[in-house]
Amino acid sequence: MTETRPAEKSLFEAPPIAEQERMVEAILFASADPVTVAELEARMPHGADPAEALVHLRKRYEGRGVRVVKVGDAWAMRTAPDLGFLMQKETTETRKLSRAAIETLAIIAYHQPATRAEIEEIRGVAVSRGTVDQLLELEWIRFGRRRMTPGRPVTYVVTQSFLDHFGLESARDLPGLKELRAAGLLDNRPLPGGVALPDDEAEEQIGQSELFED
Amino acid sequence: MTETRPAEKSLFEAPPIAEQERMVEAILFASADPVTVAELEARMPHGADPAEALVHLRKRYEGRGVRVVKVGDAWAMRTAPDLGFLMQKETTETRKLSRAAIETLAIIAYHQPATRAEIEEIRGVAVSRGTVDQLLELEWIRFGRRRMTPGRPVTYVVTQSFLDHFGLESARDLPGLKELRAAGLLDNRPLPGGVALPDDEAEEQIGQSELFED
Amino acid sequence: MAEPEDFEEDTVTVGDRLAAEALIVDVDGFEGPLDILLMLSRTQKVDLRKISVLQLAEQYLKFVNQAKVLRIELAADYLVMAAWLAFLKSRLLLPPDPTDDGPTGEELAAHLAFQLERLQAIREAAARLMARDQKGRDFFSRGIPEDVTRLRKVTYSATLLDLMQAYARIRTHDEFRPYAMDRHHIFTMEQALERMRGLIGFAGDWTDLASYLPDGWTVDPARRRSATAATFAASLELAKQGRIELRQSETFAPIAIRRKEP
Repeated sequence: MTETRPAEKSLFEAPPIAEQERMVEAILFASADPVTVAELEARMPHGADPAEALVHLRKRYEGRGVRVVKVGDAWAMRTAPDLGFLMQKETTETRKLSRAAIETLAIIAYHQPATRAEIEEIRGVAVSRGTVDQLLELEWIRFGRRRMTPGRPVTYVVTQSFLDHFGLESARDLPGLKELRAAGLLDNRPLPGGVALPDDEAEEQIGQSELFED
Repeated sequence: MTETRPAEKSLFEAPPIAEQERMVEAILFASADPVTVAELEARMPHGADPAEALVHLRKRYEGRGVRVVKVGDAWAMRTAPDLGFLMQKETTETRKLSRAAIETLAIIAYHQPATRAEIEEIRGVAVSRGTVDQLLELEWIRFGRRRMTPGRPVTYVVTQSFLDHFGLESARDLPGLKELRAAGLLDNRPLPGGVALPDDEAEEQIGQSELFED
Repeated sequence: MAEPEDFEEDTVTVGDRLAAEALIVDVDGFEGPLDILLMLSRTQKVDLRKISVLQLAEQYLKFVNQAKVLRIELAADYLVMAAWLAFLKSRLLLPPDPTDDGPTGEELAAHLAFQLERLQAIREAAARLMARDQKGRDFFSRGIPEDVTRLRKVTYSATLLDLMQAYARIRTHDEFRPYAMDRHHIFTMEQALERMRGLIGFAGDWTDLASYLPDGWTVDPARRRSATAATFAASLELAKQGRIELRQSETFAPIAIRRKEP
């Protein structure tokens, strides 16, 4: 029994203060909320002295781009207030795109160049002005060439920002229906007798219909 | 007019490198996701050289509880892996990946860009529904360029999130990649007497050498 | 498949049999024939590069045969592999046919060995990948991102999955449209009956049935076919009801109808 004592003791010996400082640093960095000294103590190895480690850590970050600050009776790391002007990007609020917008965007991506009438025909409902405006404003779509058909309607195509956002190299890399189905991204609903869609045939000449039939 | 010149000039003069280092530190610190050098440059004052600041910053954090790591062409701050044991509280329960999903991920990572047919050829079984879906949802893979072979199949490549998750600087740093290449195990070797696909082979070489370029 | 003498029990040790039975019981846990082959190849206890493919083929054929004896249903791909391995075995055992310019047994065997080695290698690579330090488990990102809240700018986000699912949703919806759209070119018997009931009152004399086709259904061949069939069926129905009489002078001649006086 007595022989194991020293080993046991060393097991519970506090790590060097520099190591404790690293630990506090990592915990404060990764925590979603400020952390109290008691909490630090509970998480760190037995015998550690987080209060002292905090003193060192706080000194180390003095004048840096990041500071160790006290929030109530807990501790946290925050970016230096004078650098707040750099943080604009962190304050953007992201919202999910509406279903109408995402469907419209999907149709443009798969059928580009697509006219408003084509979008409406595929979706089966009218496309509101706001939807297209929103996509234009997001710079995910832009105007393409006018269609050389009566009325010379405006067409829409997707932009480079769109490709960047969705991690695509080109809109042609989007998987077709068959591939979506094969990849299990689509319910395997049976096709009614494999009826060819007249739309698809028409697109053969202009758009990206090779995406659908191969 | 002439009096304002110096002020105007100082407006466009880059801040001292120590100050730039603070800025990079604050930006990386505040962001959970990796930040590219281009993004740093866009957010920092005109004339700043974030790449150089990063060299200094990276050195400063060597051996600390938090590290500056490279993820693809972006940078991030991450806690040191040896302190993971302190973070049970922060540990996120990751969905257990099936063996099929893990192998599919490995094939995409080591062979990228990889087509579904190639994955199936290597594993000897069909890629089941949901496997690719799950990897896409985790944002560990994305669509690459279509292969310029008959059928123009969709390809998959790994993403920055994948690199970030596994602490890789680039896909070249995948464990054992060099050995696999040297052993010829990443070659696309067709079945003898089977239909040779010369295009496919050419493409394969491009794909793999891409891994070693950037 | 190979001949029965390949599976004689006396060449099988007890250990082999137990292993094979364990394999068969577990067959659902395997991911296809290549997986089984890789597993079987381990019993040879040699470097995969030095594997005896002939022996492996025999092991596999034995496995398939035992599954048959135990009445275990094997998926088709297991049987396809068995057939291929039996072919490979014959190639390896028989002297090469000089007139055959196909691949030799050795080439095929080398390819199978390559496939096994490649699968084994990717599995090892996958294991090494998963053994790496992982984010959220071994190292961590910033716990409080988006720290400073001063400027608020709304951005809209959507993932690639959202996009593809939206598209799939619209298109699958679209695929069902032809059911409705097809009615466009179909003239039903009910429609024909209704139309003829209104018209036969005027058919005092013999009139060609073709003249009863509705407007707009006589030019397009598909539409004309549908309208003709429906009108003919309707005329039979009306004749059965005793309301009209039908007449055809010879085979394939035009059919004429006349109102039947009550």
